Amino acid sequence: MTGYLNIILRLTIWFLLTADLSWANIVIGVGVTILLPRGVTNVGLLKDWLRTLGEVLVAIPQAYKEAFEIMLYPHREETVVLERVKPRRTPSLIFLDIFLITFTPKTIVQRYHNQGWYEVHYIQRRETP
Amino acid sequence: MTLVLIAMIGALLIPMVEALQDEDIWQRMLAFASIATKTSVMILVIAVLQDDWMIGVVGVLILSVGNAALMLLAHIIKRVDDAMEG
Amino acid sequence: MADSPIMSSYAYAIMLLLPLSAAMVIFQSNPYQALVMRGILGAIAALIYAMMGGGDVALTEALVGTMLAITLYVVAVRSSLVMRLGVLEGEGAKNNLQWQPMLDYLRAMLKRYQLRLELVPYSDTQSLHQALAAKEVHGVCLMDRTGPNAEEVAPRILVRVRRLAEIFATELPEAIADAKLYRDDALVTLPHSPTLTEEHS
Amino acid sequence: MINILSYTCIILGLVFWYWGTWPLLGRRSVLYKLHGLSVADTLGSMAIVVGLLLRIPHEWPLLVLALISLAIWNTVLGYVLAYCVTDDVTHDAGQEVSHGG
Repeated sequence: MTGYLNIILRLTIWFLLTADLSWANIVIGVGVTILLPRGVTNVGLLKDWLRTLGEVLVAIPQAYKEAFEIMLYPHREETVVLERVKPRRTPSLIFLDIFLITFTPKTIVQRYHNQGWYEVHYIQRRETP
Repeated sequence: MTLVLIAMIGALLIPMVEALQDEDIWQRMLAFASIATKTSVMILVIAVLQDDWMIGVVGVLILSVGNAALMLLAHIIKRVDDAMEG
Repeated sequence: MADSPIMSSYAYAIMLLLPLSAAMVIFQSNPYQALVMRGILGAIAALIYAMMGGGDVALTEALVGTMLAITLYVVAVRSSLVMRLGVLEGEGAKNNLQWQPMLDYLRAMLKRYQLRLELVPYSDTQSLHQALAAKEVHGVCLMDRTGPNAEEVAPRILVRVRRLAEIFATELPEAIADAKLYRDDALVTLPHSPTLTEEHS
Repeated sequence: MINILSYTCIILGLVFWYWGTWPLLGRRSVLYKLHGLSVADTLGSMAIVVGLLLRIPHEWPLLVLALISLAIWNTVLGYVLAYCVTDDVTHDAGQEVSHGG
């Protein structure tokens, strides 16, 4: 599954970069994509993948919403919170999770513990009640 | 569009001043990261302004591969800091 | 390009940033800070080249001048600016009052010269001397017992690099450690280290 | 119409840039500044690129690539910088814990 995603990602970058759908360009792109080395990755669940990719799309407007929130109301408090990783996560899904958390402006993942915890750095308007 | 570019130069000055005044290396790394992104976006804006799409391709390429050195530098500085402190 | 509309006022404003960032690179004494500044300089240079219409130059500056150069420099700086000090492993060598203050003092002193201290443990005095002779380490630290009392030790540092010996001779107080220059050919006696012939006994 | 929309996006991006970069000059912690940079460099730059995309729709492949690389690189860079700045200290039991899910 991730192997296919890898190839699709590379092909997307190639076609977006060259913006050329001629026959020769397609052959070059597919050839380079297959020839480039790729690491061995675990197979994740298709359902988890689709849901996480959907969350990425949702995250973009949410990120803008949070940006407006912290612009309108100053957030001055900083806290560090430990969050549990959802079960059955492959490394690439964990990467996507970290990406999602860090993408929104109020939260940044500081560190990932191997026992299944994220260390998330929050900014807040005031002390936690 | 020229006004936009002038405003961007003003925004670029802020991390430059920060890199000048702050002695802490991590604050300077932040300024570097900010400058790297800002210059690439400015290259894109200039490409649209001049209607020269070759420059636009250069801007996209710099944007997509240019930050690798920054990450390597961050990791090595962290290792060296740890070694200095013992 | 000189009379084209792009060479208007803001172009000069951006170009002023280039000598500014170049001066920032030059006046850094810490090599890592200078590398960060080099990155800033590279980013601004790429912006100016692209603004002047030289897309290929800008791409080369960003990829080679910034990315590759910083990578190579960081590897070179990290592997060269280090002093490897051979020490004895085990409790006997480290379990005394002078060990930690001496290390702290050495680290602080070397940090002023942008050097970092790396400790290389060896099992006994024999292999320590062999490592110094084989140039595996830049210096060794020996713990000499001054008397039967176990608490009383006199740390003795032998370095094989002359510049390091000069730094140690001028900045390291005798109370912390006694520093000497070590030479392979023991026949050459240095004026300021009269005891080095004893090291081969 | 498209022009107005494009200018709105670019000006919004510029406002983000200034707002997020301004805390750099202050004396806050690196992580706090990183939140501001996340607003400025990721979201502001993305807004600017979207504004450019509205002006020249025929160059969409490259600009979409620019959007993707902006989002991914800046986010990963934020994580790497946050990782490198904080020390690896084990937190004590007094830390508040929330079970995300």
